[in-house]
Amino acid sequence: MTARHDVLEKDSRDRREPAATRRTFLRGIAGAGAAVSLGSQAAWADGEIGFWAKDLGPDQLIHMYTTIQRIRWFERTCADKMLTEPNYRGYNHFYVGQEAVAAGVSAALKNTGGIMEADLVYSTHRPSGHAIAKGVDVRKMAAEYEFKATGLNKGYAGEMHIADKSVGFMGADGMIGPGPVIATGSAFAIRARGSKQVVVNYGGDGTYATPHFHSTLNNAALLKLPFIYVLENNLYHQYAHYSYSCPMKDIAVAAKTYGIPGVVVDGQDVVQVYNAAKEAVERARAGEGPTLIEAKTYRYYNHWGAPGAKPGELGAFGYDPLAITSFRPERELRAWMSRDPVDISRSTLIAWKVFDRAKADAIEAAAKQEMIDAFAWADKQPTAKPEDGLKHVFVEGEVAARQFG
Amino acid sequence: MTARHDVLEKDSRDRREPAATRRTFLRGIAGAGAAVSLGSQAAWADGEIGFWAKDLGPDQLIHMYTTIQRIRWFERTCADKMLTEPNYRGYNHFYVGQEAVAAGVSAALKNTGGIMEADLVYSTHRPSGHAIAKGVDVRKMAAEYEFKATGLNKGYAGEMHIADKSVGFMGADGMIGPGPVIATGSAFAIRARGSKQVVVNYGGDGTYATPHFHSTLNNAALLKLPFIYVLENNLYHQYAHYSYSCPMKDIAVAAKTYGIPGVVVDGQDVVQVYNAAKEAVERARAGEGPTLIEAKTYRYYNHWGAPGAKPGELGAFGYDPLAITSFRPERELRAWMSRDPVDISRSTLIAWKVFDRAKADAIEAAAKQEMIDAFAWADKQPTAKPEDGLKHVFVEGEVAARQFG
Amino acid sequence: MARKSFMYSVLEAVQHEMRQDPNMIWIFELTAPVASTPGRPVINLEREFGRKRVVNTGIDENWMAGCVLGAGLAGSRAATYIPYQGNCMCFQMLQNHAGKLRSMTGGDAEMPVVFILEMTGQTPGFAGQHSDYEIDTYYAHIPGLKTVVPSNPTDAKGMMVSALRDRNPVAFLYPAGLRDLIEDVPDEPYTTPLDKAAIRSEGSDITIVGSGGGMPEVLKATELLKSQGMKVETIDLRSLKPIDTATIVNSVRKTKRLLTVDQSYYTLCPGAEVIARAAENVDGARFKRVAFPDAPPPAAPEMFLWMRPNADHIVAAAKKLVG
Amino acid sequence: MARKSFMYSVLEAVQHEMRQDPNMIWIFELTAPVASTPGRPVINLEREFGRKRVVNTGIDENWMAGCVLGAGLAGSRAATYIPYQGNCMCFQMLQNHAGKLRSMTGGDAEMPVVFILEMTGQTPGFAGQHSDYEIDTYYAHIPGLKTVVPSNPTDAKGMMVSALRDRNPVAFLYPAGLRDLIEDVPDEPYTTPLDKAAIRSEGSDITIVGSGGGMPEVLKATELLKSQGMKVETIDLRSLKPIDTATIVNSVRKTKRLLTVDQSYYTLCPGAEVIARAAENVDGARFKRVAFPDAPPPAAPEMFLWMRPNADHIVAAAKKLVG
Ligand SMILES: Cc1ncc(C[n+]2csc(CCOP(=O)(O)OP(=O)(O)O)c2C)c(N)n1
Ligand SMILES: Cc1ncc(C[n+]2csc(CCOP(=O)(O)OP(=O)(O)O)c2C)c(N)n1
Ligand SMILES: [Mg+2]
Ligand SMILES: [Mg+2]
Repeated sequence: MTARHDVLEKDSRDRREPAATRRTFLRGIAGAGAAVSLGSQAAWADGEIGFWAKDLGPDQLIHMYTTIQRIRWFERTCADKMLTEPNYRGYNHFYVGQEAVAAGVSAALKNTGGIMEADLVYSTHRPSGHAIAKGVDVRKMAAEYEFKATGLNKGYAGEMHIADKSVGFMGADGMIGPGPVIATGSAFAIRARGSKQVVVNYGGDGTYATPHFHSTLNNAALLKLPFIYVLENNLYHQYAHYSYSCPMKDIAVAAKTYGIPGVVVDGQDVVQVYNAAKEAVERARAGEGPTLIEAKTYRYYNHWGAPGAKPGELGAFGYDPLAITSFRPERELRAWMSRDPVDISRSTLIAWKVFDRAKADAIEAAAKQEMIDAFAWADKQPTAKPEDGLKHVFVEGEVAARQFG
Repeated sequence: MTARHDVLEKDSRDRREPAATRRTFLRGIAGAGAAVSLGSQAAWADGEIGFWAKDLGPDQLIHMYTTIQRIRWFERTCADKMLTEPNYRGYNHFYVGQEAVAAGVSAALKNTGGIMEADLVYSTHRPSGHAIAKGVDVRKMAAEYEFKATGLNKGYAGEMHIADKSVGFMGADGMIGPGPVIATGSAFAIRARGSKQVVVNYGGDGTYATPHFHSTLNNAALLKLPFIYVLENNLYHQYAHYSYSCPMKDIAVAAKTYGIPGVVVDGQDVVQVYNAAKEAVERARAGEGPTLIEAKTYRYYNHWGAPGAKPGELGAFGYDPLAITSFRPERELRAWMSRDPVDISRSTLIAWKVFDRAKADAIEAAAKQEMIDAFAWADKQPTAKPEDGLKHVFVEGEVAARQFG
Repeated sequence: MARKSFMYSVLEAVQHEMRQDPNMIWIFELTAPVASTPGRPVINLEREFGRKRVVNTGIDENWMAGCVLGAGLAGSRAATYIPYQGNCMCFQMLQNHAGKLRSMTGGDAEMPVVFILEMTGQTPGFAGQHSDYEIDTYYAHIPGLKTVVPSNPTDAKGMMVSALRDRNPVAFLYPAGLRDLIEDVPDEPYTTPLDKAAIRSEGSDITIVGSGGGMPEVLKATELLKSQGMKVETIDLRSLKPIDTATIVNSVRKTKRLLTVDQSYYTLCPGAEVIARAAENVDGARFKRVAFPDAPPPAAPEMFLWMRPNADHIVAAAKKLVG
Repeated sequence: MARKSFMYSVLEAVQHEMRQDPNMIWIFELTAPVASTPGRPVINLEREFGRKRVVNTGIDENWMAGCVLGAGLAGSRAATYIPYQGNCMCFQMLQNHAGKLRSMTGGDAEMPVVFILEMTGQTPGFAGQHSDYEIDTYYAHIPGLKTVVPSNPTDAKGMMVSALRDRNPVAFLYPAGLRDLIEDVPDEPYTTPLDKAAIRSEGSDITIVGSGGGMPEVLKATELLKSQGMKVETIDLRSLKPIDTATIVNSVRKTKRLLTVDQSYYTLCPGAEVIARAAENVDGARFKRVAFPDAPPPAAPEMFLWMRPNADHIVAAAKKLVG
């Protein structure tokens, strides 16, 4: 039940047997109130559920682990800067705790070739993990978070709107609702032009209650679009528990209305996520239509920024601003941290003898260093030129300054 | 399979046994492609499904029949005016064929006492039937359809926006989507103030695909609102079959997601509609939350106005404007006309010995005369004063004329 | 060259572009993409290009707009025809996404899409939601979205070709009240600029500025006034974003009298912007607006037709301003 | 009398009205209806009135707006606080329903409801959707909806009491950028008219008109200009629908110089309407606008702060106009 503070800290769970580890997860899921669809439970009982990800070689498995670590350390580096450097201007909706979702999904996608060839990913206001897993350059991301002229989006985006078409990362979108609708449009275009791409849309539990949720699934189902809705149910939207906006426990059951598969998956286990994504991608590429995947997961920080967090430590505790209707209990957070996606992927791969602890540590250390370097590089980049604010409104030219009268 | 042309025409089906008649309906339902939920079919098989509406006395049953006839003749009178009087300015989205839905629903409601006491009904772009069943004055309606200054809404509304708070008829709304959302707001207010009212929202099969459909049912379910969504599935929105916008056969199954009852009912049989409405109303009044009722029904005219219709004849045939993606087949219309709500209610009540044929004919004749008189009265009413267009923007005063510069 | 309606002209442009570009899609709802005109083949986009590229949907204009936006972002040109009842259902999609995504991504996002936004036919008797003419203002205030409102079939075709070839999102307002206008329109594709007003009449006494659905009455008034000896310079805005300031200002510098005509509600109608731009740039001019009152249009034709600006109103206002 | 923030002042008004009227409801989403200020009790509407009357919902601002509208139609007073991210999600509900239902029903429908529409805090770094200031224009163009935009806690409280007691629907724009303004506000309820501009400074050299989130910089510029000897008449619009034409026109008749200041995008900003009304009514005046360019606000503070009108810009523009 202790949080991992540092890569050098020795975690006793490394030595656990994978089977035992799996049992722990299952208990954890029950304990933390997350649910797994009956279908999967039955499959688990049979003992063969593709859990072993037989189609993935060691390199791919290690890549998934590396992705998780890179996301983790991009964010921890960012959090530490926010907590310790008063002049740091960046901010973040931290993804820490959910890394296995993005890592597992992207492992099932084609991440090169631009918008006409890559699989396309639509992200949310919580984009770092989705972007890194899709292959976005972390140095440019770090620079963008600091609004630098050489940032991924030249300082126009900040964290909330980063995009990089070249790897099929269609962008963060700060609005809750419209993103999935727009994503189905990309899927429509793909089906119309007959390319083999698929579109993944990430959305939180908060997206369930939006009117757009219905539009998205209904049209995707009617038109059999190559579309996958990865709903990351981290139990909260801002500070409201999802039971305030959703009458059922598993959001995935909404898929039934539309006659499409609705899958609940353990979002802390990258292999489980990969398996579900893989199946959905194959379905989509085969022209069989959309899938709704609900990943049960949790974020270790608060909705936005790093309030309640301490430099060098993982997670944010004790921040409970005035008058929040349903603030999460600390023990809920601690329970979820005991099923950490880093630990799970690490011990799984060690148990499978894909790598040993030394290699796992080395990957973590490299990821940490990469991110420290990325943020250092970002710091040194030039800031935006004020007048450039008149650019990029339209493809061509710039608009007139009007603030001077 | 012949259409009823006139009250005086002798309809052989009057002499049928009710049981035979019921069998005919069931065959009709199957033949015309409409569906009845498994639940109801099982109940029918058991032979006891509240079909006999034991809680209704003869007066109430006769009232339902009378309502059906009044709606029918309001509309037929209007259609004949549109077809024969070149200067007639009114128009209508005819409800003919669907009368049993509104008649059955309103029979389960309280229709007096204004917005603080009556049950409230939200209507659509197809309001005549809903309004008449709720108790709106037909003379004022007829005058409103002709934009008269003394019309129900002083000529501001025309057909598409008629409203009469005094009987709890909250109004037609020409937009597809928002109405049900607004209706849940009334239900929220009712729950908050603790009055015993319920809110009924009518919507077509076209409303299923709107994003508002999800908002409506989700919030009504979450907040356990005294709310009833009567979805009149007449198979088409404008000229598109509902299968173009809905992946399932019974829209009522959407209720499952929200954990509320979803009921499919034969919309041609006023008693069936009444029974379903009654149950939903009781549920809502008891604080047990919303119900979605899908009434399978059909309209005898085209979407709007009377194209394809002939004076004095029922229904519109052969109108197939250029390039309509899925125009309804004539035999579909004729099949539905063979299960006419007027005939069904009439033969049911005769079989039950609630009235005899002479009484049934007299009611029809009176309804017809009432409507002829109403439209004649409306014709003679004064037209609106141009300058009054600046009124009723706000509660107080009027806005400035701007068209003169 | 043949006589064509607004809709035929628009669909001819779309058909040509869709034949050139096998990836281009079209989403429709009520108005099947079909048009005919004597002597020319019937255009039926659904039949010609098939339901993978041309599809009707449920009643969800927000999805329609989002769909073409997403298609554009994914590299396919796309257009949708939103019926007038839904032209504000999709408002947020254009306001917060189409108009901002290029800027928010520092130029990464590209949206070669056209939103055809039908405005009501303003048919007397339809009332409120079904007779209003107001979205010109809402859409023209959005940055990053080109907003145009052609007023005749010839412009409609040329501007549709330009809009479809533009790499920016374009809101193409279609005043359905103009659906009966028929005129000779060239058969081959041609482009008409999306940022230039058209001077419909040259004169030195007064500048009259209108747009879209109001133009037929503006042109009628222009003829009436000219027949009475007034030298009228009449401008059809055509584009609301950007507005062609130079054409307006040059004209008002000459005439020193500016009358704007709108069927949009008075407060914040496009004419307000036209007057403001002229007033910022020309000293000593006089200004007047004719517009629909700040009231929803009532159903009764007596009220509605009295409220909607017409040629008589324009003539009288022009005389007041010049006299 | 105590020092109160904008939010405390607004909730004090709401609390008072909800105590008077046991039927009144309040719908919220992100911003729990809670406010505190030193020396006064914490206001918590949810706790005080219970979740039957005060409830948070899912992320569905269109439902929130529709809900209070339906409550109002059913005879219960109602208000909702729409967070800035959703202030155009509900646009159609206000534009096509709240604004038109009274007219469309010939006066049958009554909507004693208030939509509090948060506008962004315009925080540098948030970009596009999270830094824009634009809805003043969209909402002010709607007929049948009163649209107000208070610029300080005192007005906010008085106008909220008026809005809640009004039998018409009111769009109450709340520029969240003003959330740090704190001033002495009376404890007891009082009303402030919803249709009157406020003259913040009297003078004869120039009229400066601003509103809402722009007012602090307008007032700062006013002081700077006065300290340099210019006689500045400064007007805070407060109401955008209806606009208080008389106050504007009277002032411009006197000063013959009108400078408008907006944080809304230039094209069709409220200042355009103000200039048009003055220009229609006053001959020989000169006009100028300061506004946000027609561009979504970029994230980088360097760009954003350069683009947003501030006191320096206003001072320079005023000098150009008067000099
Ligand atoms: C339309 C809209 N309303 C409100 C917001 C404010 N908002 C930003 S993030 C958020 C919560 C989203 O929750 P969820 O979808 O569960 O994602 P998570 O933050 O948990 O990743 C809200 C309400 C918004 N961005 N857009
Ligand atoms: C938002 C919106 N989009 C489009 C329309 C145009 N329209 C009017 S009625 C209608 C069909 C409605 O079909 P349905 O709900 O099945 O009702 P029915 O006409 O069958 O009674 C449509 C599309 C509209 N009124 N509102
Ligand atoms: Mg969440
Ligand atoms: Mg229908």
